[in-house]
Amino acid sequence: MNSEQRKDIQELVEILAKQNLNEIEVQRGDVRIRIRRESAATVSVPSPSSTESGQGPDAFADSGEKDSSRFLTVTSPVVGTFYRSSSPDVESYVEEGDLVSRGQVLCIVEAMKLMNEIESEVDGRVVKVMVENEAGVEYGQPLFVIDPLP
Amino acid sequence: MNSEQRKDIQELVEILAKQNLNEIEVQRGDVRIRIRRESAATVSVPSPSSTESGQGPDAFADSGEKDSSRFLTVTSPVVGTFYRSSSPDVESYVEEGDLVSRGQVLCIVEAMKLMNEIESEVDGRVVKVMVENEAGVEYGQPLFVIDPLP
Amino acid sequence: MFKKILIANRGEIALRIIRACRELGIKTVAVFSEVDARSLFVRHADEYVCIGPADSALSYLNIPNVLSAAEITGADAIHPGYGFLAENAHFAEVCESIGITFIGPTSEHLALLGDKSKARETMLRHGIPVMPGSEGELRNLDHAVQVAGELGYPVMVKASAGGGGRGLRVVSREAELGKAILSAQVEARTGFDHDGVYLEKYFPEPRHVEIQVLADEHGHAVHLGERDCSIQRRYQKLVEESPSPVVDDSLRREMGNVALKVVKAVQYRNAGTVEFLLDQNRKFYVMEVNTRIQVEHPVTEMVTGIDLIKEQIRVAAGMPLRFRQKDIQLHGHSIECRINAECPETFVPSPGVVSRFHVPGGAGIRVDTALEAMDQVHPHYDSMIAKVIAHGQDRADALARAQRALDEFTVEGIKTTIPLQRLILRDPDFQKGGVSTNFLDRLLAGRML
Amino acid sequence: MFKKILIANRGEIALRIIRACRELGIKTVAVFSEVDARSLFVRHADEYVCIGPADSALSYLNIPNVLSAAEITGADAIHPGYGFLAENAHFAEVCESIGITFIGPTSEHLALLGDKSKARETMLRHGIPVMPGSEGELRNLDHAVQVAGELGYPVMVKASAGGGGRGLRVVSREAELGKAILSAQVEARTGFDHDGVYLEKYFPEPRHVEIQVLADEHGHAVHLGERDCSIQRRYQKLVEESPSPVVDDSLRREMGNVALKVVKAVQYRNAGTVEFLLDQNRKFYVMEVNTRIQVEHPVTEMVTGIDLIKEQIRVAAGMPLRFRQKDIQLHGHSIECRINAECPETFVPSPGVVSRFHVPGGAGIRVDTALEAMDQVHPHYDSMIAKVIAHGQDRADALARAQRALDEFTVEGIKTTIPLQRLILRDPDFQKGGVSTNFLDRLLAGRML
Repeated sequence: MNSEQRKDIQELVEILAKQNLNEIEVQRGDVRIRIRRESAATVSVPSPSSTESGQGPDAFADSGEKDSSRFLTVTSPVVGTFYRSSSPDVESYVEEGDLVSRGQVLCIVEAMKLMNEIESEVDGRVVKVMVENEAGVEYGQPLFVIDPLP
Repeated sequence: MNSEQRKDIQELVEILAKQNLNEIEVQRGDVRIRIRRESAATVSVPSPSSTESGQGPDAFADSGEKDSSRFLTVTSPVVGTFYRSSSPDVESYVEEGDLVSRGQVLCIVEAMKLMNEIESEVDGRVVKVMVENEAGVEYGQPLFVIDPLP
Repeated sequence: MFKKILIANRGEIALRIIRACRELGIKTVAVFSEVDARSLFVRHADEYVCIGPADSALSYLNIPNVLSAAEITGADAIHPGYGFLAENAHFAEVCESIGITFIGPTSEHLALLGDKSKARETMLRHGIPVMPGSEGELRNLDHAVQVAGELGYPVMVKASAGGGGRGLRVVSREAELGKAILSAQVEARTGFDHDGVYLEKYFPEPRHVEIQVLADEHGHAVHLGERDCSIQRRYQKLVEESPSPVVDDSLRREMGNVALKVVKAVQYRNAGTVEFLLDQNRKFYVMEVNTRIQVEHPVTEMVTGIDLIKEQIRVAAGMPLRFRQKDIQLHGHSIECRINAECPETFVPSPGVVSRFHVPGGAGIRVDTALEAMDQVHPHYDSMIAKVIAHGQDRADALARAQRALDEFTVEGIKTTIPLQRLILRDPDFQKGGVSTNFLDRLLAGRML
Repeated sequence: MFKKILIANRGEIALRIIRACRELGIKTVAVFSEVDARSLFVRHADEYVCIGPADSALSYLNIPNVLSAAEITGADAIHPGYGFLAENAHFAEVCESIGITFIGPTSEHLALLGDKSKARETMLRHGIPVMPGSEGELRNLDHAVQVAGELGYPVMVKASAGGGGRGLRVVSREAELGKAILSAQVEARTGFDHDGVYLEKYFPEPRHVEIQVLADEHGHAVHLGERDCSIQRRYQKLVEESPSPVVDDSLRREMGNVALKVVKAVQYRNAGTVEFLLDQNRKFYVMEVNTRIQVEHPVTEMVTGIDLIKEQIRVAAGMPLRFRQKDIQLHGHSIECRINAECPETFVPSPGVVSRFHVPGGAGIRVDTALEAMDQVHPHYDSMIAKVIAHGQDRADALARAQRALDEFTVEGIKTTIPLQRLILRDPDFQKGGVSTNFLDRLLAGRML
């Protein structure tokens, strides 16, 4: 969904709420948007509008979910600094394409001098490393995409 | 969504509200808009909220249009006081059920001591008198419903 | 006190007046055109009467319909706001004749002060400094040379019927005077069908500074300090502030005294504004007297703590002013930014449906608007949709708050002048405070929004 | 001055602090829980970091995550707002130890003043009038009889571990004392598993009046007048005003001096509030000292013109106060109404989607809120969604404006306490100004909304 469509939906939701409608459907070419609610109380979809400051709170909410059902996203359980290796002069714990086993350390997230080792919860293959080494990560931020072994 | 479509939606919402409909769908080329609401009672086309003073801007918007296409509504061209007769001790110009002819005086709207005679624009039958004698009327307020002769 | 006031206006000023009435416990009647039926100002009134179609000549300027609306609702006073019927002496006169109080000065005041040359004569007679210039139109070149010599060059040749800069010439030497008069006459004859011209002293970097006055029927009058309205585009004010960054206590006292002299000269009453041109040498001249509440009145309210609309109503009801000059103190600094529904680059009006409307709030911010999300901005009326008014401990503080508020203000669906206002507030010369009425034209000439 | 401040809070106070930072030219970092990702306070910050799930124990109270967020964004100070970590001495201590400025008093102040009995001892030692009562828990009946005799009847038996009215008995004669202590002990043991009780003097019609203080690190301190917070329901304030309708200049000076004595006694710094019980004979006693900015701080800002959040930030950055006691003047009157997302009759929280949200505006009205239309009110957090703050020339004027603003305030989709606030503001006893903390309970007992 691109930002234009998101804006359209936001607008339609506002119209729906304000005019007390139950359904709006708009079709233009091959894009069709339909919004429906049962009763006034149940509307939601407040998408974050204004932020011009780049990477918004939702930026990574979408990103890991390309065709989600199969892949597993490893997210950060804490706020801190992301390290791909235990110290600058050694190799990364994992690279894209590596096979990992359940319990294997994928990275470290350092928070207040505390080194939190993040382990894989499954056996699988690292499809993507989502964060640059030494970048700050927030709670729930996707760190790795893993393709679990069947 | 461009401003034209936004305007279209706004207009459709107004029609929906005004005509007390539940659904409208419009298709032109590859643009299709559909709006829907469950019940007529909850339409919010800003009915004059706070006001407890009764007769609001929308109050008479609905009233004359029961099965509108056939009937003709005579509205007030000025703001003033509605009189059904030329003076308190004479008969009303017209009663419900009367046949009137084009140019016949239906009532007087007095504004700033000026007596504005309101005439029928058609030959027809007075179906309904919409306003009490001596009531204040605003611009555009329906005064009579006339059933024109074929 | 009045029982019910009809507001003969629309938009933010109508809502402003309705709010003041509510706070005073007075009932309100809104009058509205067909396209305004759903506006906030209508919904917040106790009663409302449709007075005509969108075209304001047939609705908001329709005197019989406005007065009939007062009659059928039993209103005992009419507040005209600004614009529309606010300075219409005939309207005020009819109100007076049918026993409805016009909240403003008398019809005589409107007639006298609305006639520029009569007003000028009156002020001259009372020793009030008016704009230096010829008395009436120029009779011939000799007359022009004599007057210009008295005024001192540079002078301005102005067409009596002119406006918006047309029929206007600046002359810096006697030798150029004859040619300038001829060409101004040609332009005036073509544009306005009347070739009378007059002379006025030319000020290269003028400031527009005005003094707010309040007067009752009992002979009391006060001034409430000044507003600096030097940020203008084609005589339309965009940013106003109080106090002025170039007016100190002694100049304020001097200008205030002149303003009160004007009040006394014509026995003015209710709220009014004496507009001055202030030159670079701190000399000032009365340009005109505005006989109504002004768009920019909130900045005065913010620094004085006095509600000007409520005082207008009290004075119109015959009550004496509740304060004297010594009670009036200015606290802090206030700035108002007018937000217009216009393209900020071309100034072309931008009517339409406002799909999103989120106004700023918090400490030191007041927003006067009658708009809400999903409302329509109509092409029939003035394009001003909101006023953002900031108050702070000093000018820098007020400016910072105004900037913060403009950054928070979200309007979608139509274009607004918010980006231009941001540009003005961030301009270093404006921030220093030393700008003249030429500022905005220069900024616009060089800007990149 | 700080370059970047992290705001360890959410909702209206987070937005309040972000606005102050913007106006001071300081960058901001918002931290937020997953359900707050789309809130206004997050969108208005320069940077934002998710610190946990909805449960505040795992997010807004999660000290490692809050501090890590400061570390990865390079914030040099943290503003805790009110609630959450604002009075957590451990949090302040960790901030100090890692070189991040905690915007508030020192961790020692938080520890000392957060411990009621230690704070009481300190104040007694400095001759500050505290609530009359037993020193510590009662040892036996003889002890109780002796203390009660000294205090004078009626007295209150209070459970040390009690709260919200439980474990509390009013005793008007010595003969009833033993029985009351026993029954309070039983209730306390059942409810709180600790049966220690103490005695306090009983005041039948107390008022809650508090003094705002500001102190810098350079030994300067001022008080900013009082706030009257007598309109409470179960110790939760609902309406606050400044000045108090029952405090005159001389009482204000007396209470202010006591508040400054508290500041001096503990060498307090930053913003703080000394809460007093004021009895019917104009005698007052310190109840406690609040070591943070308070919800009701805006009424003080409105009457003093001083931005308390900005002053907190300046003082925390080591700057000296820019004013002395003589510079502090109260102008007009201000009233704050807290709007909670609660049923106004049962006080049951009412979370949900706010389908319509139109805040009041215009002259004399300030609204502090971080909510906008289509936002969700979450059940996980405090139910306060907005504060309506009115300012006027006098109390009647401020009340009229507050009433008008409440009438304009439109919230749909959830229930709010707006109808209750309207009821309070229209109550004749409240309007007269002479009510105690019992007022609201009596009003609720007899009301029909």
